[in-house]
Amino acid sequence: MTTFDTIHDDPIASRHGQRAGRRFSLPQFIRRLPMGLALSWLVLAIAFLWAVAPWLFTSYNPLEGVGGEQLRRPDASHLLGTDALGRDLYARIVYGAVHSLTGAFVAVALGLVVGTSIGVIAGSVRRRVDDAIMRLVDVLLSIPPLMLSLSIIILLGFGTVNAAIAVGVTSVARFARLSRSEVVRVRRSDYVEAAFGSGGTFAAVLWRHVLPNSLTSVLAIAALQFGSAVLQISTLGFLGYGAPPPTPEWGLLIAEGRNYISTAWWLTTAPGVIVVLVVLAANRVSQSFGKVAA
Amino acid sequence: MTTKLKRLALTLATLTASGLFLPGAFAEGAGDPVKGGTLIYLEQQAHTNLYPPAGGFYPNGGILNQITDKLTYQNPKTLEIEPWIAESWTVNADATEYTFKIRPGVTFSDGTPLDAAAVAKNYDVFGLGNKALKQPVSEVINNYERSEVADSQTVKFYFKKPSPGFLQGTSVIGSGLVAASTLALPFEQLGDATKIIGSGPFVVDSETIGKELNLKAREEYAWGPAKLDHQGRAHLDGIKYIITGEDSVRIGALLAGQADFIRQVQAYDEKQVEAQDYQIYAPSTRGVNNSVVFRPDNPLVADVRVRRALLHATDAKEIVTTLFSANYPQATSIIASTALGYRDISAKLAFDPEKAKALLDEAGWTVGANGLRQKDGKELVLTAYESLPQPQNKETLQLVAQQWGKLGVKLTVLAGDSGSRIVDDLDPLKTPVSPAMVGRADPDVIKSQYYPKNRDVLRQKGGQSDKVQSFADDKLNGLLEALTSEPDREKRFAIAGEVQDYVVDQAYAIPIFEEPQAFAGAPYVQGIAFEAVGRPSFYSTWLADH
Amino acid sequence: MSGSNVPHPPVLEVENLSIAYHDGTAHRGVVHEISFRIDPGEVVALVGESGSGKTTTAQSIIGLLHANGRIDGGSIRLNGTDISRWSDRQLDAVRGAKISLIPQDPASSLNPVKTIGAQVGEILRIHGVASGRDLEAQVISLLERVGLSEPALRARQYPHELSGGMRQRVLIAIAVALKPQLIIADEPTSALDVTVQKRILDLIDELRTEYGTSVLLVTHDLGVAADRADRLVVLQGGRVQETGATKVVLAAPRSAYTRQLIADAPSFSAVVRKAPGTARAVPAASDNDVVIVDGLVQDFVRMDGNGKSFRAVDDLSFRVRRGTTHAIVGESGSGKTTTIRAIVGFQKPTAGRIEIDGTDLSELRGETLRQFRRKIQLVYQNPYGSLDPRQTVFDIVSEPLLNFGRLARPARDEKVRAILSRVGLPEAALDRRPHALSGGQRQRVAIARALVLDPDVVVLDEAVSALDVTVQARILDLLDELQRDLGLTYLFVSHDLAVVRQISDTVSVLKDGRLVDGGSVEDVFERPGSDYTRELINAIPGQKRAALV
Amino acid sequence: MSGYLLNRLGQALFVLWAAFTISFVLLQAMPGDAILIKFQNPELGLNPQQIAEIRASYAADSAIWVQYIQTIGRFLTGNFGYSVQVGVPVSTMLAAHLPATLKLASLGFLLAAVLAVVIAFLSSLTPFAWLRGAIQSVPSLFISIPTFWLGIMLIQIFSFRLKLVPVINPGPWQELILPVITLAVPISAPLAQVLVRNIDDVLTRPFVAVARAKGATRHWVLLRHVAKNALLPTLTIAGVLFGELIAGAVVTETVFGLNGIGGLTGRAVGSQDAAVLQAIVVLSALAFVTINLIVDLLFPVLDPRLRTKAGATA
Repeated sequence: MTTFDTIHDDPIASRHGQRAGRRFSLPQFIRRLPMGLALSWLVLAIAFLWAVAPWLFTSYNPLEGVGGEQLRRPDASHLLGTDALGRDLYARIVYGAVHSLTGAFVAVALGLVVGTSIGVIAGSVRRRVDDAIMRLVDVLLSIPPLMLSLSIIILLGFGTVNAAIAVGVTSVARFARLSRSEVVRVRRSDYVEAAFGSGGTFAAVLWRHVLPNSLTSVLAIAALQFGSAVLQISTLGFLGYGAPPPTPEWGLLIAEGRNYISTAWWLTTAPGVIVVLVVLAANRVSQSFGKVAA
Repeated sequence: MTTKLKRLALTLATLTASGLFLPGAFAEGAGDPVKGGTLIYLEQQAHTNLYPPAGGFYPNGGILNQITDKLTYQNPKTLEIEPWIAESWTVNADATEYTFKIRPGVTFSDGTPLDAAAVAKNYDVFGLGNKALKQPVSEVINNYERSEVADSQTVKFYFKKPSPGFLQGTSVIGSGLVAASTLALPFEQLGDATKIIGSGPFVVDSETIGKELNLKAREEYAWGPAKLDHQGRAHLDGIKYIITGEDSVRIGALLAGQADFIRQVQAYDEKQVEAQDYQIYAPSTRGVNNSVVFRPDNPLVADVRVRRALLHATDAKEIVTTLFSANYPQATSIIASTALGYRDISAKLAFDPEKAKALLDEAGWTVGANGLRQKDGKELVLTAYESLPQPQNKETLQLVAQQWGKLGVKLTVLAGDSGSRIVDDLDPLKTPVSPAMVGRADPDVIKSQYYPKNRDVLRQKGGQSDKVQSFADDKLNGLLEALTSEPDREKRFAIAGEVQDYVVDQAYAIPIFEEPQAFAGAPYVQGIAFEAVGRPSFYSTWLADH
Repeated sequence: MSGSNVPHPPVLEVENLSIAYHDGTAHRGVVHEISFRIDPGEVVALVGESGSGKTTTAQSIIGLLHANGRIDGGSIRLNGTDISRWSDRQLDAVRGAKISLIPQDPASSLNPVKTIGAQVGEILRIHGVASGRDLEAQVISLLERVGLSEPALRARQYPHELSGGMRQRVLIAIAVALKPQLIIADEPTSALDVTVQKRILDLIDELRTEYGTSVLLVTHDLGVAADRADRLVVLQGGRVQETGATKVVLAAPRSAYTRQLIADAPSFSAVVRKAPGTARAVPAASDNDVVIVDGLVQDFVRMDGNGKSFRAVDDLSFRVRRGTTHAIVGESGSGKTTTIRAIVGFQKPTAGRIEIDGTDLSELRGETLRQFRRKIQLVYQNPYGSLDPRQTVFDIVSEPLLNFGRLARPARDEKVRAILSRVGLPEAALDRRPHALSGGQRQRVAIARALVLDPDVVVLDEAVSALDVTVQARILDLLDELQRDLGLTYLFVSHDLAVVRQISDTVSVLKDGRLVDGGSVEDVFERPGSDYTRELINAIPGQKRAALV
Repeated sequence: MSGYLLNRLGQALFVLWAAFTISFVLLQAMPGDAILIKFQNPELGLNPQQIAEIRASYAADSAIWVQYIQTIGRFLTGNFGYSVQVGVPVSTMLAAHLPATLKLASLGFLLAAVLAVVIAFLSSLTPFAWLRGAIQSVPSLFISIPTFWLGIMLIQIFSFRLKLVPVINPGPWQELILPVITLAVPISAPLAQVLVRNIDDVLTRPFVAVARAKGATRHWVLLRHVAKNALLPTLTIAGVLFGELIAGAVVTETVFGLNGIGGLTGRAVGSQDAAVLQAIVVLSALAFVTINLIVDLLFPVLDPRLRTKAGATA
């Protein structure tokens, strides 16, 4: 089609009507109730503060319990009760933030950097190399991700960072596929051709145009992946591959607290709710990012 | 805890401690045994291998104890050895020759007779192993030489050296008798329960590997231990073992009425079980106590003063009161107070942080800037892997770590995968500290635990690990050898006491508590019995109306 | 055909209609108190450029405003009844039966996964007019009526198996199925080739006459409106600028805006931008030819994997003299885009020779090809897609200079500013991003980017097609000016013969990859050498007006 | 077409081989091995020499490349070897564990699809913006809950507190109720999100306006025009979801004590049962390539645009 585009549509209708009308009814919802987004940011901000300055939030020692104080119900002195060793659960959650958040961050960063590099290379090079790389990505996808994670943990040894690496590896394929398709999409655009047409070298065009324009949606996915990484690390804890004690990593708290579910429900419920809140907040914020980018 | 509960728990503790778990002990007032019904038994882990000497692993033993009979029966109350498949026996003076008279008319479930030849065949395998079939030697049999079938009902065993523990050894789960067809299978095929042919009151009916095992009662069974009240076939029609790994699911299912009997009840769940009038069973394992042992080959713990300091820095009482219940008595020796040959050496185990500090100072370990003890530029940082089968071991080790931390000693607790754990556990440099326990109602158990050719918990040179540089304690090994070959009972017990003193004097081990096997059962489950080290026997069990 | 003094009440009467879009707290009025009416059997054209509110008005009449659009005031009376406040449920009975729609883009206006027959039959089924065999028969007769060959086969086919023109016929069949009183034709031919456009408009006229239906023709193209409408409603910025009988408005426009529109519409334009006497003669081969295309053949391997190739361009030759404008004209699929992509070096020709300013393209590879790009620059059709949305105008225009990196930063800045002011962009635009610019401004940026390297040849690929007429006229003025000042050579690709006639010196007419006509613009337009060229010229809309004036 | 199929088969074989090789290398690199884990057991009292002998008897002492060749050879003849840990042939184990997982995974996927469709359609049909926002937040909530935690909670609430479904000794279908819900919840979330996005996307397309202009109601348009167009692209994430399904199955089966491949995987990793793990990897890679192949072959059947090549002109 070489004739008219849809530019003759009324611009306001096309710019606002279509987007706000149906496609983004959720943000519309948030905009009408900006509390949702504000709350999400608040949750993330608190989690971040917990990670950098946990001592501001609690005076209890998260690692050392008090004999005789074990398995206390939540009350005024122990907001969320205590665990089997008499350690304050709230303090453990606060001090655990740094482990969980760095874990998730490392996992996402690994998937993002490695996966995106693979995807960008695949999307930029000639078809044959692209095919070969994408077959390898297929291979990565075809191995059950959990098995891959467990194998990597066994190889690297237990620990927050190693668990994060194990989780991150499983998202490499996903990031690779996404970034490749984005790169391919961007490469087909007129402005990339125009950049070549105005004498751009391959590297220059890749750096100036292809990368910045293809990474937007990759970054939106990265924010989503952040929440998912917290969950995956916690699943590893459940399967007995979590960080070594007494690390108060959130996933581990949920996983270990589950044994007390009928006697001390707060041990698994409190960290569970925290994780749900943080993941929800991360999702909500990532959606709002996606909107801005779109 | 309400006073009522406290009293109940106390009673239970006394019962456990005095080994009062007799068949029918809880049947009081419940009327006559009811025949029939299937017991639903929730097991934490799947069985791994049903080669009888592998019965020390609780899931294995819990099955083997129902489907196999033993030559002798150890009375859990008196710990005396009583007749079972063997009607009578004689032992020569230096315990190198044992002669057993076999009860006539006993058959395996495949119809083959359990006679002297069958018994001889079993013990030849247990005592010598079978390389071709990869069947290993049983740890309860020491110095075995050969068997001799005198006649169809008489079998005689010869030993290279005195083997006084052998008689008790014939009563343990690891000595369950199986048919020739089972012994002919290579070791790896013995994971299949349907291939295990025994003579016990139950036979394997069907199995879903890793999930479920169904036993059914053997109608013609008529050769239970002679001194039991209950004779003839089992009361139950069958037992359904269901593997349920989640602690919360096992306990929840029991209390919700979906299961009748469960193994591995954690101390923190005891209260809610009792609150609903369900029964906690915590038979003692009567063996080496739940302890923390050192690997002196590691230079950090090579100095006895360091080990002794850590022993005095460990507050076993705090651990027991924080994490456990009255069913878990604080240790007073390296073996349980209900074990044979026990000697109370609690005075040597006292919690004394001041003494600990002094010992460390004396050994040259001074507190550095970061609060950790150091010497010659090295910090006193130790590592231990948690042991999954031991109750709340991760929590126990964390408490130990807390206690040692107050002295400036760091204990890192690892929860590794099985591969790393096993590989690292063989290397004293990587795991200078390790949790340890083993159950068996004979002083031989101490040798099982410490002897380099057996479990070798201290990791001596020439033992299980080729990573050990130099450590070996000949005095300890000599004592252990004497312990297993001293035919005289009193002298044996004296040696056992000496070993206990020696191990604690050397501070090779820090005993913490006497480990029971904790089970829970619905109120209508009657007649639960346990063999001497806490594996359940469902032979006399019955289900009251409910 | 005029219905000005018919006693019947009007089919549609729009009075003081105001519509606004609400976006959260934002509120933007797009239609302000407009009024017009449509009498039975009448064609009324709603004419306006982007942002005029014409599509919004049309959507409001059929009750399909976007979710955030709201009628703030006024009335829409259908046969005297105000339907502007009706619920969806009430409107469902009106839509399709009394008012129907011919949409703008036939390519996306049919459900790709349903057969043609099902989609035509659907309207009959919804309104309970027919079912079963009867329905099938009606569908086939409808398809036949709109001029589709083999209607029974078409009914079983899926949209992608039909050409754009055929699909628009299917949509017309749907629109007329229930013989509605009013058909809203929203830019019904904008997405079609000129020859197809004419046939479709003829069909709508024919059916309208036959059924006595009124038509609201929404269009940006004054030529189309002039040819087809009884009355015009000229909209600008959501307000009615002028309304009246077509011939009156065209002959004597009252508003300045209408006058501007008429002046800028190429199809009406008597203006020939070329100064007389410049290269009007058929160019013979000369040393001054800056572009030489000789026997160009371009084959493509089909992507469906059977390995067969198809020939997009077949033995094409032409020459362009320095400083002139050469137009390449053709409809979609004629191979014009393929040709210019080979000329600018984006794809290697299968056969033939291309020479730009003495350089044979076939010898260029890698770095030599990159260096060659300074000689020839391409301006794309779509200024929305050809500018990186993340770059500022300054980045975009300075990038080619960076690529050849000879200039120091201050010199570069100066050059960028100079070229931007040359193309008529304000200084303030320098650090804006494309989305903050209007369509015309964007195309100016694209032109600036092309010119910043001082190329000899600029290839303009439908470079003004996507723009509003008034904007288009300004860009054409600019191009003309630049050519005169800088001595540029243009290769001008277009489907719009009216524009081509205005600005070109020479022309090549392509059909199915072959050259069917070529030579000077005058020759080709006055004495077309092929039937096809004649057909193209006849299809240029606005000729009725030419006859009128 | 046959050329295409051959090409795809070649790719599938490559993926299988590579997955096999990668897992082989990973398993070899792990500390310890199945034999050590099983036999370095204090209950067995084996000394290092005996363990070495056992290793020799499993032929696990030969050079790695020899083992690699041998294992590939065995796999090619359909012999998956023996599980060191359990002591039964791997093929027997797979046969015993596969049915439960197939049932769980297919029902879980089905329920997830139903949940996703319900969420997506409810959100586009609801007339209130706040309700739509709430419904569209459900998938976010679903993916924020750890699967194992959900399973344990479901058991506690529905089995132990409300006593609606037994988890111990349940009937053949009863035993699937809670696990299927547990598995379906996290799987339904991405499906629902993609579906909501697709529906919103399709709703903006001109043919929807055309259908509305015919007088079709919102429901009519949603069911007859939007549904199929929105569902089709959802198929493309089937391959990705497969991985999640397996991961979910491991956790679900572990929580509920189901006897499936997932639980088996968990245990086999724990005991480094190489033969079992290799077989599972090959099996799941096979399932992965098959699912993707089926999806690719199914597309032309479901989408007429891919069925026939470009048709008539003008």
